[in-house]
Amino acid sequence: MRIGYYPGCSLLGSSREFDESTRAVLKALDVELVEVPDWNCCGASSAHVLDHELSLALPARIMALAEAAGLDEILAPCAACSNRLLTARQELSNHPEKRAEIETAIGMPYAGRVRIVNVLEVLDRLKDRIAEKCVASFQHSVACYYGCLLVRPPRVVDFDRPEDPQSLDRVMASVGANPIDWPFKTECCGAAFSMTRTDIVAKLGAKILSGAVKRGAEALIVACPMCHSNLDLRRDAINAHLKANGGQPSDVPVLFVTQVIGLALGIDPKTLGLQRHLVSVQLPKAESATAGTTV
Amino acid sequence: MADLVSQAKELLDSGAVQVIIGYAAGTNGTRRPHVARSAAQAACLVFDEGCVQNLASYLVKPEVKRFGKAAILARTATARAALQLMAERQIADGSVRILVEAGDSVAVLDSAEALEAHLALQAEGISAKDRELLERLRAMTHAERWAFWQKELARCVKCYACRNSCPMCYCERCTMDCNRPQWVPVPSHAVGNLEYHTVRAMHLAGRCVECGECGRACPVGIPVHLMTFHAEDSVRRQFGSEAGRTAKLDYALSTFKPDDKETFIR
Amino acid sequence: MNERFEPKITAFVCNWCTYAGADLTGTSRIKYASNVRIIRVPCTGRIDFMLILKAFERGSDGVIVSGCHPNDCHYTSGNYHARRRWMVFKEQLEFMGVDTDRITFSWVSAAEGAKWAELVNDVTAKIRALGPHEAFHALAGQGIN
Amino acid sequence: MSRIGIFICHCGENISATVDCARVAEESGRLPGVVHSVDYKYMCSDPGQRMIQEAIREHRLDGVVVAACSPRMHEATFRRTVSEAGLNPYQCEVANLREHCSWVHEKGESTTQKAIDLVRLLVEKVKRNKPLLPIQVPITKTALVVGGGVAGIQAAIDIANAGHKVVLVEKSPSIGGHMSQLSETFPTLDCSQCILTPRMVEAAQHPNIELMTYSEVEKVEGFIGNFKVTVRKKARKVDEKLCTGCGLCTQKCPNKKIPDAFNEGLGKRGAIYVPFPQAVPNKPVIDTVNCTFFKTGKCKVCEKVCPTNAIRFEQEDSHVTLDIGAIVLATGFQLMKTEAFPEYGYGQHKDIIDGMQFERLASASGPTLGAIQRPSDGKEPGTIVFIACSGSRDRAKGVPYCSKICCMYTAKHAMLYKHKVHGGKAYVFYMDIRAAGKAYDEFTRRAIEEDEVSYIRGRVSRIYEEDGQLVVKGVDTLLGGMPVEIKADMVVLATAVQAQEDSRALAQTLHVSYDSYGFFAEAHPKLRPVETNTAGIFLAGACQAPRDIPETVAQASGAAAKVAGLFSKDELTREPIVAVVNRQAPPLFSTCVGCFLCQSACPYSAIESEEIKNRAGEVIRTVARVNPGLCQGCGTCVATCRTKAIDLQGYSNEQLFAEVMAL
Amino acid sequence: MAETYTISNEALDRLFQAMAQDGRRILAPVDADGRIELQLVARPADVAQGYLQTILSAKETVFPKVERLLSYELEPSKVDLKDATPQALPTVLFGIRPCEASAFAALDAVFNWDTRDAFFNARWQNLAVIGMACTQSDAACFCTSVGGAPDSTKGSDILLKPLADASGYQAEVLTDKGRAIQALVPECFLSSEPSPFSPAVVESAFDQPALTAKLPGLFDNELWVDQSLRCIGCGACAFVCPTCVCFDIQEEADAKKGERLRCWDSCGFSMFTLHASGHNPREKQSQRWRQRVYHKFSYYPQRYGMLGCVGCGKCTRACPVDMNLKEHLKDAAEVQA
Repeated sequence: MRIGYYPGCSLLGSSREFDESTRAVLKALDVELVEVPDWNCCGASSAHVLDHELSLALPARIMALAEAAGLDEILAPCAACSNRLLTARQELSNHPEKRAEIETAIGMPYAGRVRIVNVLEVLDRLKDRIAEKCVASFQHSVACYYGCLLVRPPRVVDFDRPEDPQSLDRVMASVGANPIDWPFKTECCGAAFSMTRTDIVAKLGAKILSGAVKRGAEALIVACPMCHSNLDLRRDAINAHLKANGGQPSDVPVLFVTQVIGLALGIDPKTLGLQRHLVSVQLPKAESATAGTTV
Repeated sequence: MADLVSQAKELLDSGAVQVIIGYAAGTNGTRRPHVARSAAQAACLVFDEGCVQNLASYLVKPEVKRFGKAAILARTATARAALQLMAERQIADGSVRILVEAGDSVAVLDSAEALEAHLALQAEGISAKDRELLERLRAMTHAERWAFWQKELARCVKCYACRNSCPMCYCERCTMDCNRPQWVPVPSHAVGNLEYHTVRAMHLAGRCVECGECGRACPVGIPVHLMTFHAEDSVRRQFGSEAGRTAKLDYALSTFKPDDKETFIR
Repeated sequence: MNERFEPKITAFVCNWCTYAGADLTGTSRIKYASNVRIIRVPCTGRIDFMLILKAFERGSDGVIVSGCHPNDCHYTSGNYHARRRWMVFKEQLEFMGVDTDRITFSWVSAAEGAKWAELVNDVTAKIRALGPHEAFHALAGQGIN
Repeated sequence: MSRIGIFICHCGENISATVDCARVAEESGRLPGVVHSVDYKYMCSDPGQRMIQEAIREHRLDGVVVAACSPRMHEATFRRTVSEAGLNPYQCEVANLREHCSWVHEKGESTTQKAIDLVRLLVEKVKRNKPLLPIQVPITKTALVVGGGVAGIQAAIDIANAGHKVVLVEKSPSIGGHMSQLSETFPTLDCSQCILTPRMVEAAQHPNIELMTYSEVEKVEGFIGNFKVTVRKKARKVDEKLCTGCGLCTQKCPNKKIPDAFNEGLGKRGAIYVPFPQAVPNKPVIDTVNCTFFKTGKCKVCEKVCPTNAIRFEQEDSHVTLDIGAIVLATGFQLMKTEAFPEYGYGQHKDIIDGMQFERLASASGPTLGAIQRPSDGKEPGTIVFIACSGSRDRAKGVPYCSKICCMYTAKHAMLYKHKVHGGKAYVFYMDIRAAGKAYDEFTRRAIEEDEVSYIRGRVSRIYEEDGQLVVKGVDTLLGGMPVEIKADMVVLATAVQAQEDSRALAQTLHVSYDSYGFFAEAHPKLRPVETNTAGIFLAGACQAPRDIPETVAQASGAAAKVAGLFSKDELTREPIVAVVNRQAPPLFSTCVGCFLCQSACPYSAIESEEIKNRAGEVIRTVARVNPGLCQGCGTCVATCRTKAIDLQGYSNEQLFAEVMAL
Repeated sequence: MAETYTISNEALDRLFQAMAQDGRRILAPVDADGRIELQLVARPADVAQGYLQTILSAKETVFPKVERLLSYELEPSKVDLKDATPQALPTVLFGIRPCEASAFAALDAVFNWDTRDAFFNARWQNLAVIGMACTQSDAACFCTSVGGAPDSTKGSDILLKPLADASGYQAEVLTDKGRAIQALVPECFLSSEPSPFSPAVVESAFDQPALTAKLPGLFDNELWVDQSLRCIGCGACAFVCPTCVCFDIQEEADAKKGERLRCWDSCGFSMFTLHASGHNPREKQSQRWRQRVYHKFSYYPQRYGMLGCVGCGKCTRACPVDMNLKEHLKDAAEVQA
C-alpha cells in the first residue's frame, strides 16, 4: 500500500511526535508513505480568513504536486490540514470555472484526482492488520477525543458520524483498549485561541478533561495536533481552572492515536515520541505485563 | 459441421419438430435461408461462417408457422430475436427449438430460460465496422448528418426489404400500410423516405436485436441498420434495458422511472 | 417590421396542465408572440412522435411539446411515458441530422401562465434567429419526377 | 362532403377587440365542407345558443365549430346546445379565440390570422369527429374507509348515517388510532378517550358499518364506483365469534414481559393481549412472535383458561374481496423516532422520550396511571425539558415542513406536568410558537403566564448524561445567543410528524399520487382538498399532511360528504373519451398483433387480452381489449401502438392528423 | 439493315460532347462506392469500368419510381386542375446491357396496350439507347434462355461492342434515333467490316417455350410453395426489374390542394391485391410468387405475344434471400406436372 504524505507545519514543530509515530506505525504496517515533494503551507488558521483565492491556491498546489508525483491519495494527519485540503478540493470540483484561475495562480495543472485522508481513516482501514500485528494489547479505558475538524462540516469532510463518531473507538478496540462512552467526543477544545485566549482554552479543556476522567478514562486519545497541544501543553492552565472551580486537577495523559497503536505494535516509546509530552504518559498497571508503560 | 444434418433429421423424424429453419448453399457460393420439412430436405442444411442471416423472421411467417413446431439455426442475434418474440407474445415459450453452434454439432435450446442463459454468455453483437461507422456519423455536425442521410435515402425505392427481413417487423398491417390516416406517404420521395425510416427506427427502439439484417437486405446499399442500431443504443444508454435478453416483457418505451434523467425539458 | 421573418410554431399541449396554463396566461392578460398554434391533446402520453414530424412537414419552423410536470400528470404517468419517448426520439432525430433546436419540450403546469408566455416568446425568438426550417421545407416535392 | 357550421363569438368585446371576428367568419366560411359561418356578440347567451340550434336544423349541419372562450370553460355548454338540436354532442368542437388569442395578443392582422388558423384546424378535426355515446357506469354504494383513527371513524359514521354501507379497515387490533393514546387534548384539556371512545362504540355498533380490524388492504383494482378491493385479515388466533372478551387469557398469559406498543414501549403486556381496556372490538390477539407456544411449541395456557374455547392456534390469515364504490384514505401519521437524533444520544437514554410517550405517562390509563415518572428509575422528574421542532423544519432530517401540532401539544405537556408535579420546572426550547387556531394562542400564553413554563427561543445542540441527569446544552437566541445548559431529569422531544412507513406502497396500490414526503396528494391544494387525482378515492386526516384533531374531523366529514354525493346517483356518466382497439374485416379481424406492449403503458391497467374465435370456436388470434370502465382516455397506449390498432375516441389519429395537416 | 462502324475512344469522347451540345443528358452506369448506378455523365471516362449491370434497371428513365400525374387546388365552388406534364428531357442511355435494352418493348406493351400513356411515351420518344454488348456474365444471367443474347441488338438504337484492343468500339447503328445521334458527328463513325467479337457465354438453362406451354398445368403445383417458403415478400425483385410495370396511384392532399402521384408497386406485397372487403385473393406468399412467374412467362405471352422477362438476373442479385429466378424456372421446367 502506497500513500502520499503531507505532514504540514505542526507535525514538524509542536507535534513532532505525531509525525514520528505516524511514520513508525505505518512503516510497521507495511504502508509506504511518499512525502509530497516541495509541499507548502495548507493555509489553515490565517489564509482562509484573509484571502479566499489563496485559501484555494495553497491546498491546490499541494494536491497538484501530489498528482504530478502520481499519487492518488494524500494522508494529512493534521486535522486542520486535511480540513483545508478537503475544503479546497470540494470547492474546485463544484466550481470547475475557478480551476483555470487557480491553475494559473499555482502555475501547474490541477485535475482534482487525489483523495485526502486522515489518520483515522487509514488506521480504520488497517484495523484487522493492526489487530493481528498487535503484540501488547493496550488494555486501558480510553476517552476517544475527535475534536471538531475531523468530522465537521459533514458536507465537506463526509467522514464518520458528525455527532458521535466511531472510527477512533473502533481502532482503539482493535488493540484491546476499552473506549468509554462519553459526550465530549467532538466538543470544542478552543484550538484557535490556544495563544490568544488561554482562559477560554482552559475552561473548555477542563470540561473535556474532567468529563473523561469522571467516566473512568485512563487516557485521552486524539488525532489532531491542536487538540493535543491544548489538552497537554495547556494542562497547567486547565488544572488551575479546575481548582478554581472546585473540580479535580488531573494528570491523565493525552496520546496520539498513532502512539497507542505504536505501543501495541511493540514499537519503543522513544521512537513514538512519548517523551515529548508535557503530561508524562503514566498509565495504571493493567493485567497485561506489557501495559503500564512509563517514560 | 458434420452432425448437423443427422441431428436435423433426428429432430424431424422423431416428430420433435415439423420444420427446420436453416441455411443451404445459394447463388455464387452464398448462403440462403432453407426451410426443411423432411429428412430429405434437411440433407442440404449447412451452418458455417457464411450463414450470417437472421432467420428469426421465419418463426413468425404464417406460411412457415402453419407446419407446426419449428427448430431454427441461430446466431446470437437470432436467439435474441426469438426471446424478444416470446416477450412480445408472438411465439410461445417452448414452441421453438433454438439450435446454436456447439463445437462440431448444434446444441438444442428449448426454453426461454435456456436461451437467456445461453445469451448471457454471448459477446456483444454489432460489428467493429458498424461501430466505427456509427461513431463517424455521431461525430458529424447536424448539417453533415442531414446531408449524409438525404444522399443515402434518395436511393430508397421503398421495396421494404429492410422491413420484411426484420424479425421484429411482424405486424400483419404495418403502419406504413395504414391509410386512415396515411401517416407516412406511400411514394418513395424525400418526405416519404425520411418519415418511413424514422418510424422504422422508432418502432425498433428498445426492440432491435442488432442483427443488421435490414442493412444486409437493402438492394441499393443504404446502411439502414445504423438507424435502428442507434435507436437501440439510445435506449440501452438511457434506460439500461436491451431487446432480446429476457422473455418477460421489458419494453423501455412502455415503462418508465420517475427519475428518468434528461437534460432538455425546460 | 414586415420583412422580419415570422416563424410558424406549432404547440402540442396536454389538456390538464399546459392548455390550462395557457388559459391562465389569457385570464391574466399576459401578452406573448402570436406565432404559436396550439393543438390540444388529453395528455403528453398521447403525442405520437409522428405528429411532431408532420408538423415540420407542414411547414412549422418550430415545435413546442408541453405537458404536466413529473408527478403532476392528470393520468398519473402519461408524461413519464412521453418523456421516455422524447428522450429516444430526440436522439434519433439528431442522428438523422434533424435540427432538434427547433423542438422545445417543456413542463408547464396549470398554474404557470407566466411560464407559458415566456416559453412561447423564447421559442419564437430562438426560431426567428434560426430562420425558416429550410432543410425540412426543401423536402417537399423532392424525389418526384 | 361534410356540412360544417362555424360560429364566431365576440364575447362582448373580449374577442372582437383584438380579433376581426367578421373576417374570421367570412374566411372560415370558404373552407371546404363549411356550409354556414357567422359571428355574434355572445354565443353562450340564449339567443346565441338558439342561433346555433336553428342553423343546425336549417343547414342540416353534421359538425359545429364554436370559436369562443376556452373549451375548458364552455365546451360542455355548447355540446349540450348542439345535442338539444339533435346533433351528437361530440360533433362540436370549441376553438379557443379568447384565452389563447384575443387576450394574449395585440390587435392586428397576425392575431386575426391566428384566429382563422385555429378555426381551420378544428374544422378539419370536426370533419373526422364521430358521434359518441356517454359511458354509463353503475355505482356500488359501499364505501371503504382505510384507517380506524379518528378520521376514519368520523368518515365512516358520516357515510353510514347518510344511509350507505361502509367497510372500515384498520391494521391494528383495535380502532381508535393515535387519538386513543392521548391523555388530554388541547386547547380544552378534556380527556381524549372520554370523547373518542363513544365514537368508537358508535362505529362498531352502527348497522351500516362493518369493522375489519387487524386487517390490511392488499390489492385495489377497478375504478370509481366499481373498485374490487382485496383485504387481508390477519390471523388473530382467536375466534372472534366465540370470544366474549372476558380477558381471562390476557391475565393468565405467563409471558408478560413484552413491551407494549400502545403504551409506546413504556408498559408491558402479555403475548395474548387487548391493546387497551377500551379497545374496539374488545377481543384479544395472539402476538405469535412472542408467544411461548409459537416459539417453543409448549404452553397453551390461554387455550386452557378460555371459557369459550375461542383460541385458534391454527388460524391462518384470510383474504376477503370487497365490491367498493368509493374509498376514503385515513391512514394517519407516525412520529419520527428518537433514534433519529444523534445529538440527543440516538435514543439510548431512557429518559429522552417523544411526545406520544409523554402522552402515555400523562394518561390516567397509562402505564403509570397518569403519574409523571421517568422511565429509567420511575422517579418523579423535578425538571423536564421539552424540545419543540425536533426534526421538523430541519432539512438535515429531511423534514423541511412544520409538523403543525407540536407547538400546541408541547404547551399542553408542559402544563400537564406543572399541574401534576407542583414545583416542577418545565423548560421549552422552541423556534417559533405557531398557535394559529381557535383558542390556541390563549392556550400557549396560559402555559407561559399562568403555569410558568420557561420558554427558551433556541435550539438544543446536545444532550448527555452526567451524574444521573441529562445535561441539555442549547442556546438562547433572545439573549444574543447565550449558551444555556440545563440539568434535566427528563427530556421530551416533540418529534416530527411523518407519513406512515408504508404510505408510498399503499399509494401505488391505489394509484393515488403522493408528495416527496410520502403524504398523499390532494387533487387541488385549494379547491379539491379531500379528493385525490384518482376518481372515487378521497382523503381524510394526517395521511395528507400534519393535522390536529379538529381539522382531521372536519376533513373526514368533508370526504364523507363527497362519498355521499357520489352515492346519491345510481349510475355514473363518464365521457366516452376512451381508447378502443380497432376491428377489421376478416381474416385480419384487427390490426392489433397482440404484442401487448401497450399493456404496461396503461396507467390504469385498462388493457386486457381478448381472444377472437372463428365459428368453430377456435381461437384465431389474441388481441388487446380496452376496458372502457377503467380507461381514463390519456391515449398513452395509442402513441405506443405501432400498428395504430388502438385509437382514442375524441382525439383519434384521423382527427389529430387532420389538424396537423391543416397547419 | 444496320450499318457497322468503329468509334475510337477519342471519337466517343467527341460524341459525348456533341450529344451534350445537342441538349441531351447522358445517363450511364457509374461506379458509386462499388454500386453500379445510372447517373448523369459528361464524358466516357465517367462511365464505370468492367461493370456487369446496374442494380436498378433503366426503366426509371421512362417510368420513374415517383411521377406526378396531376395536381389541383380546391376553390369553394370549383376544382382548379393543373395537368402535370412530364419533364421528358432528351436523354441518351449509354452503356446499358442488351437484356435491359430489350426490356423497353415489354414496358411499351403495357403502357401502349389500349390507352397510350402520355407520360411513358413522352419520355420514351425522347430517349435514345446506346447499348453495350456483354463480355461477362454471372450465375444470375439467363438471357439466352428467354430469347436474348449477350450481344443482342434488340431495343438498342446503337449497339456498341468493345474492340479486342480496347482502342474503341464497333458500333451498329440500328434505328433512326441511332442515325440521328450519328448525324451529330458523322466523322466519328468510321464504316468498317464487322470485326470479330467474343460475347459473354451464357448457357441456356431451360426450354422457355416448353415452360410457357407447361405453366397452366402447374398452377396448383406444390413447387411454388416450396420455392416461396423463404420469400419474405419485399418488392426488391420488382423494383429492380426492367420489365415490372405495376404501379400504385397515390393522392397526396390536404383540405386545400393536392396532387396525384404514380409510384412503383409490386405483386410481391401482401397488400397488392387486398380488397376493401378484407378478402385477399393472393393471401399467401406462394400465390404471389407464382403470380410473378406466371405474369412474366404465361400471361405476357398470352396477352402481348412476348415474354415479361429478359433474363437480366437483377432480381436474383437484389433478393435478400436469394430467390434465384433462373434456378426456380429451371425447376419448374423440369418438375413433373
